[in-house]
Amino acid sequence: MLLIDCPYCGPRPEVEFRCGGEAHIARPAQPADMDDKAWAEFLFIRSNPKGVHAERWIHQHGCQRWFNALRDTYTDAFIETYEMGTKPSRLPDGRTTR
Amino acid sequence: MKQDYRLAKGGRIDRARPLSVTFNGRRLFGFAGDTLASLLLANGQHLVGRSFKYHRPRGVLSHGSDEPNALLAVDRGPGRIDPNNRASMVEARDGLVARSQNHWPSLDFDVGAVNDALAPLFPAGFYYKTFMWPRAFWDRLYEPAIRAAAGLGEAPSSPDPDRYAHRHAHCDVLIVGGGPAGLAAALAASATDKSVILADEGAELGGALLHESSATIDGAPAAQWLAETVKTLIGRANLTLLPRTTAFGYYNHNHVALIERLADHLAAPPPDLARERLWQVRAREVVLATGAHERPLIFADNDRPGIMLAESVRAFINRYAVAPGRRIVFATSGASAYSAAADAKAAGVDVALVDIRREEACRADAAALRAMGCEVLTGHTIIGSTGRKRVSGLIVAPIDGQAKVGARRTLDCDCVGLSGGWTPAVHLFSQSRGALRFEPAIDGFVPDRAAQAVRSAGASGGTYPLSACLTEGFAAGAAAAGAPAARSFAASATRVGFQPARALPTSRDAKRVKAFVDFQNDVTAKDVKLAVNEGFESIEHVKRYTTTGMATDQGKTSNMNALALAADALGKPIPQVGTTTFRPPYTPVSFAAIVGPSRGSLFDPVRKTPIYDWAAERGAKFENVSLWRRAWYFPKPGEDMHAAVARECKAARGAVGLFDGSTLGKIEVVGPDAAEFMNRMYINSWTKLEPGRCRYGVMLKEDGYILDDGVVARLAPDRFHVTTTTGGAARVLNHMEDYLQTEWPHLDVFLTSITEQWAVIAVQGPKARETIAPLVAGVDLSNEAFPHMSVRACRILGAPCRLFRVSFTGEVGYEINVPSDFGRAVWEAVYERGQAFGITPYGTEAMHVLRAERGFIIVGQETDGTMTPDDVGLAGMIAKAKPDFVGKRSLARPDLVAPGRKQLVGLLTEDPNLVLDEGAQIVENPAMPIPMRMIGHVTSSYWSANCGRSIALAMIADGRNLMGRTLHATVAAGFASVKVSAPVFVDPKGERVHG
Amino acid sequence: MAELAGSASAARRQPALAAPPVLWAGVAIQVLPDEARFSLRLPKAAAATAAEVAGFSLAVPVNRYAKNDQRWSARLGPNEWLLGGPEGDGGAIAAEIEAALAGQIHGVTDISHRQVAFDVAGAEAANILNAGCPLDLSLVGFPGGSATRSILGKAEIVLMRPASAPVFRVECWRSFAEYVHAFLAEAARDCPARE
Amino acid sequence: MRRFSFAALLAEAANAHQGWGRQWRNPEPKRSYDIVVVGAGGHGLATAYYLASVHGITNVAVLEKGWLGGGNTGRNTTIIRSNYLYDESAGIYEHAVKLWEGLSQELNYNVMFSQRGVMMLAHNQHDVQSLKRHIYANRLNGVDNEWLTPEQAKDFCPPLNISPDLRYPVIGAALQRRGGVARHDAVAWGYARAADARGVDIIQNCEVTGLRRGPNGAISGVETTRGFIGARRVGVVAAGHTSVIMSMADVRMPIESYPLQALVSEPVKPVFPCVVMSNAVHAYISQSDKGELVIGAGTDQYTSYSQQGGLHITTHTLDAILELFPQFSRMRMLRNWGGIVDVTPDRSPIIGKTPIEGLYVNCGWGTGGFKATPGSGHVFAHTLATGEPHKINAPFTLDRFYTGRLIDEAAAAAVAH
Ligand SMILES: Cc1cc2nc3c(=O)[nH]c(=O)nc-3n(C[C@H](O)[C@H](O)[C@H](O)COP(=O)(O)OP(=O)(O)OC[C@H]3O[C@@H](n4cnc5c(N)ncnc54)[C@H](O)[C@@H]3O)c2cc1C
Ligand SMILES: NC(=O)c1ccc[n+]([C@@H]2O[C@H](COP(=O)([O-])OP(=O)(O)OC[C@H]3O[C@@H](n4cnc5c(N)ncnc54)[C@H](O)[C@@H]3O)[C@@H](O)[C@H]2O)c1
Ligand SMILES: Cc1cc2nc3c(=O)[nH]c(=O)nc-3n(C[C@H](O)[C@H](O)[C@H](O)COP(=O)(O)O)c2cc1C
Ligand SMILES: [Zn+2]
Repeated sequence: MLLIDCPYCGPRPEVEFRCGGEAHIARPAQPADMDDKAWAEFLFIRSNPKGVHAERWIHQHGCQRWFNALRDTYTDAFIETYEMGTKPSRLPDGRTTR
Repeated sequence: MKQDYRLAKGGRIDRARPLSVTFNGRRLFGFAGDTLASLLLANGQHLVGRSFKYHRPRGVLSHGSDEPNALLAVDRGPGRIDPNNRASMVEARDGLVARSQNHWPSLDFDVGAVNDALAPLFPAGFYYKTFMWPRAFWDRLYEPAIRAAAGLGEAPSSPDPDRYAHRHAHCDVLIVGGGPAGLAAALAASATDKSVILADEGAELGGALLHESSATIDGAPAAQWLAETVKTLIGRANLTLLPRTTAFGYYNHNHVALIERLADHLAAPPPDLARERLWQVRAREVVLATGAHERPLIFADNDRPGIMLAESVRAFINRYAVAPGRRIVFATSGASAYSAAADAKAAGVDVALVDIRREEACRADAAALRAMGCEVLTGHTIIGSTGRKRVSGLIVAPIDGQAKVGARRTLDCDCVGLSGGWTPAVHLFSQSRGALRFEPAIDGFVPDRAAQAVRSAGASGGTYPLSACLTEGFAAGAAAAGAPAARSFAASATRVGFQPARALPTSRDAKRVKAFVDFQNDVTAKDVKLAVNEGFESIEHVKRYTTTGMATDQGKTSNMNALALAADALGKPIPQVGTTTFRPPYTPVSFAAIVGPSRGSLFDPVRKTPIYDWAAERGAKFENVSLWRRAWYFPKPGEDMHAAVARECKAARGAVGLFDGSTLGKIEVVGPDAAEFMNRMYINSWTKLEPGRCRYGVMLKEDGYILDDGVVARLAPDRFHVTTTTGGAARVLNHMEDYLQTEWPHLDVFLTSITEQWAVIAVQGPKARETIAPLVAGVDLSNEAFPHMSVRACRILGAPCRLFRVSFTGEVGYEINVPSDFGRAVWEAVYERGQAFGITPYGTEAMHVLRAERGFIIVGQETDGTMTPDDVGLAGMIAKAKPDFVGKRSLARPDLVAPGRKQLVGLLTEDPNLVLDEGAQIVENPAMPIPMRMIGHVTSSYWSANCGRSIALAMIADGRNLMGRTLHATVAAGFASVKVSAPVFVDPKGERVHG
Repeated sequence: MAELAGSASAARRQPALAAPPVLWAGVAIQVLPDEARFSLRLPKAAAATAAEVAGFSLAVPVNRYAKNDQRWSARLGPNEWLLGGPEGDGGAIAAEIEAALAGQIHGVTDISHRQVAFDVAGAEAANILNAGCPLDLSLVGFPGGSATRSILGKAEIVLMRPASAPVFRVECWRSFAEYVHAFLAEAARDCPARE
Repeated sequence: MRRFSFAALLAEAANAHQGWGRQWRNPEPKRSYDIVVVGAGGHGLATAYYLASVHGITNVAVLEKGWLGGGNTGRNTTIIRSNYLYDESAGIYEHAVKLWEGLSQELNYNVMFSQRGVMMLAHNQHDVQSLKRHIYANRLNGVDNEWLTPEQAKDFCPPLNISPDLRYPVIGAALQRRGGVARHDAVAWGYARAADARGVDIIQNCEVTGLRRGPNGAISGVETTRGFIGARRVGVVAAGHTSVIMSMADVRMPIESYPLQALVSEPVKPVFPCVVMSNAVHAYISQSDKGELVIGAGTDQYTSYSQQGGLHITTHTLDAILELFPQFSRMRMLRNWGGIVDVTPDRSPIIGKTPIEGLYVNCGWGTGGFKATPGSGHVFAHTLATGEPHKINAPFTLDRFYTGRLIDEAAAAAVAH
């Protein structure tokens, strides 16, 4: 069971959290303007890297706040957690956050 | 009371507390402090079981949790029988009943032993090569036979009366293992102000010191040091000592699972005592001091009862005061067995020792043992053993420098102690995903790079001298507690060092003898070789092909031997071969302990509404809907479900029905941007909805499919009372929070679940208004003042309520939202009032029928996660003017606008009395060959008492264009004709609801 | 009939759970009497500077609890407080909060009937809770004045420890009360001195 | 290839089993192949086998970063069934079951396919509706599946607890009698041996680290830890690692990789005659030929390539098992492990072309692809050999995520093992 450092509550056990998948996939401001391909990519395409991954978590059974995390999907070690709307202090390997 | 092999003195057993156990119906005696293994040996019972495949007689191999052979069923009374207990880990207690396993008809005479004779037919993986013809024989003959032969003990068959506890714990330092290294670590760590937990799987702390009779520590005998140390530790308030507790799993982020055995060792456990307790420890730092496992030597027939590990012989003698034989031959490739031999000799046993190594490598130890009067043969190999149900001799022969085997000689004995070296117990370290490194000096893998906050000490790190174990343990404990400190311990010298031994040189045909590697799974050296010959080169392949290391001991004593043999066969160095993966649990853990309290009535919460008891008192039948238990129907005496539901449905349309809608999800959406937020979440528009009015809303997932629906009331410009389906309550709130916090954090809106704040009492039917009118204060209930789809605050019985004029039946309807604690009182008052009109409580089944009669969908029944609003006929609700809402863009995806999508329709069976199965498939032409083209399926289907016939809703491809067409629905056997209709069966114009 | 309908005393609260206290040597578990409770929410910026409202301290860090006289507050998140007060004060509390926050963006929702509270007290209390709650409940990990949402077995709870004494207050949604109570009662069987 | 048979076994018994040759070679990679298959799991090996046996294409290499069969093929709970809802799914899974029925004979390797029946339990009205929908759809698709009352379910599986007092009583079940289990390792080994015998090179310890494209953009081969290997066509069959490999060619996938756990109990004498699955309480269980209860758990909630998950997932699985089978409470867990499953948004696989000429993918089997192994390999071989999908895999395009033509078995049933 992971130990997750909620930016508001500090380190807490994983069972208090829900994972929301890849982070920094902003909902397009004008969905209507997007073609089918771009929209499908927004809906379904995910980086799914083996290595550093930016992902969303909510402290569901805690402060109920969403936040972001960088986690290494191979070691499962968290590198950083940071508030929604902010950027990590360093970016995942070679990838820019969108 | 006679115990033939019990030594007259010594040991840690309590001779003042004699006890007896029953083994295979025979009463045997022992003392408190015995294990089942030591007790059986004290009584001369070496044969304790039959092996898995060849049914060979087997005895005790070890004194610890690495035991592969001595697996017994233990019977602790009704419901308390379990198989596969390691005799070495079962503490003896008075009245204990144990049985051997895997034999028929008896342990002594086992028919299955023919397998041993047929063994040439059963090499590793033989079953992959045969049993293929004739094909049909596999199911009927071969497989049943294979299955019957497999398996060890019998699974328990009755419910388990014991309770199992759980405990989450946190500590600064978790120490696993209470041998010298672990105890020293605890001394250091607990001397700080840090919180420390020490767990050891043994009944007593001390590890190897429990059978160390000759060593001294800081001048005192080891046993005395142990007693004093344990006393010191018990006095430390920041230290929790957990004996009988195995750390079995090392998970992410220093989450370590321990299993504590609380009751099995007690003759009469207190009734409330849990049998076992699962600890889940989150430790800042972990110190692993789990010791090392001794390896057996590999030679022909090395598995006879009486052949055991050398250190175990020592433990049986020193700790349990049991001489496992009258004449013991030790066979070793290393130094530690000399200590065992010396102790055995000192205990009065006749001892000889055979060392694989040449005299030069062991001269001093050999000399010392000879000086005690023991025969010591060096430079010898073991050719085999004699005896069947108990070893009677060890066949040895000299080997010269060229590994040439000389003349055989048989050393008579009734017990053999084997020592093929040691393997550090790196299981937990490896589970923590730490990297291992092969250390040639000890011919074993040792911890290398740690992946978590963990360190190893003592034998588990490959350090064997006692003084070093202590010193290292202390340093590890201190460092883990963040207070680096050193202390050196002056212990007497330990005999260490061994020469790696693989399959021993033999003058027999190695291809034809059975030299066991994995005792429990009957894997022999030649099986490993065969696997490699057949191209199974990865050690993981070798493991799976031969099943070595896959038995209940997970190869603790055998994996290193197996992989060394494989490396030899491959001609590769060991590090290149690597280990197999270490996985939890370290030793098997009962399902119940893992589950803990979540059994029976605590398996899942049962959510009940404030009206539940009222319904139960009236004999309602209930159904599970997510975690809720909802009233399903209210049978009157003599009524079946059909009759009850028909009556309830008629009452709701003919007079007035009363329904508990409390489980509906409810969310209060508050804030200046509430309407804007609602606009974005729902397909509808909310801007123009006036306070005091309600609207039915539909919500999509971003992929365009329906997520949920429900009536939403606007209480004030900045306040909405949203309802959701029962099952969707949490999902919808989560969905809303997600968008609110992550996409639109600038919107000032706050969401609060109020599902349980309000009980919901639905009063439906032509007499609904008259029923509630006398109870409602502060609201003009007239149609004009309070039309359909309105909401008002009011008081009922003094309780502040939110009164909704809504209907899920198509009749005049009200839903009283009353603060939950007043729910039952208001319900009873309404029921009371309604008596005059024949008020009838109805359950979820009638609710389903009533809404289906009006063609209202249920999310999750008409929809399945692939339906759009248009599919279910709700396209008209989509606010055309809104540029965006969640899911809108997806509705324009090619396939969501393509023709031929399934659409909601009604179905009327040709035979009005036939009620279709929900889930029935629809075809156009039942005469088509299989596979048939299915064009839809029935989503809802009921007997409608109000219509006097059956009705159904269905999703059918292009259904709205098929009105009036005859189609065919599957029934239990064949098809039934159905006619497509509009999905409304009662009040097609929807007038009744307006009253 | 209108009198009946409007009269304040016509119905009495019927609590979600009526269970006798569970008493063991190391722990006592009791259902607490009804109280008024509110969920208070403020926008992020306002939350950061909020001080006191209607006698409730808001100026506590996340996951802290404060009590003034009869009214207590637990800050469950950066902009969320659980407020509690005497059962009869519900109306007054709501009005006072609305008055105090008039003109300010806020959200107040009455959840008095949503919650059920238990008292878990005694030397073994933390251990009993730890049967199903994965938090560090030692005085270091969860000192007096702590409050947080968490879980107990399969139920969500709010856990508070008003002071350093081993007295915890557990709140849950009403339909989970039977489960939470049964879970705690089962866990409490671990109390008798062992062996 | 030395034929396996009882007679051969007898002969070898006399010969101390010295005469068995290798089951597959350990060849050095050639400079190039007609077709390179990435991933020597069951699907990849089956693909190679059918390329050789059906299409006569033998200049094929299967590249495996570890040991063959060491991915999900070697760590799954081996449930085989074909009673899926949608026509497309029923098509491919039933195709597989038909192949399973003759697989041991075809491969001359006993894969121990045991048609002991797969029973799915209904615990609430919604389950009943959903299972009946499956049963009816299956019937019209020629897939066997039948409805059982609780008593019939108990007859079929005597250990089942059908007491009405359960938290979620069993109110019925759907049974596919032709469903069952097989010996997972043997499937990989059998295909490997048969493919190898037909000339396919299976190259282990050879990790693909890059996808190389020619000047025209088409695939020209793969970079590996053992050097460049040329190929006109590359089929990626790498399950949990699909995204990693596809990203080497900048193809982004609708896939997330999750840990999925399973466990076995200590072996016991036969007590459990079939496979039981329950979506509502989230449990599935069978007993292996060796005697262990084989129990599948759920996925962890986060993506991971660690092949391990949290204890709470196991806990949740076992509490469901004990709810249905309380008598197993004192049984012990012997080993608990994890795999990496590649999950698509609609829980259906992707089998076919990619935007890159010559690059094909077979993935997204998620938590339930073992059962499809023969069928998947068979149709993917067709696709690789002809450049066009077989009609059975034609619907399973990558494109469907762009058009919305999903095959949503996830919506149809919560779990798809
Ligand atoms: C615990 C668990 C239980 C399951 N239970 C069932 C079940 O009961 N029934 C069922 O039908 N399915 C089940 N499944 C799913 C099933 O196991 C998989 O869908 C199926 O085995 C996938 O087979 P595969 O051949 O595609 O993948 P794999 O067997 O995973 O093979 C992929 C191979 O690709 C290799 N590879 C990856 N990257 C590279 C690279 N860069 N270079 C070279 N090689 C590479 C991997 O090492 C691996 O060997 C379960 C899965 C798990 C984990
Ligand atoms: N002479 C030799 O070659 C040789 C070799 C190995 C060990 N030894 C001796 O053995 C001793 C080693 O001391 P040590 O402290 O490292 O080990 P130890 O064997 O004395 O103690 C290890 C302890 O860990 C416990 N344990 C193991 N795994 C556990 C788990 N998963 N959970 C809970 N408890 C677990 C065991 O019950 C045991 O009590 C020394 O006395 C050393 O001299 C000697
Ligand atoms: C159907 C099945 C049955 C298994 N039975 C056993 C078993 O009896 N003993 C054992 O140790 N492992 C058993 N395993 C687990 C394997 O040892 C191993 O854990 C699994 O293949 C995953 O590999 P890994 O743990 O090496 O990563 C079994 C695995 C499967 C898929
Ligand atoms: Zn938090």
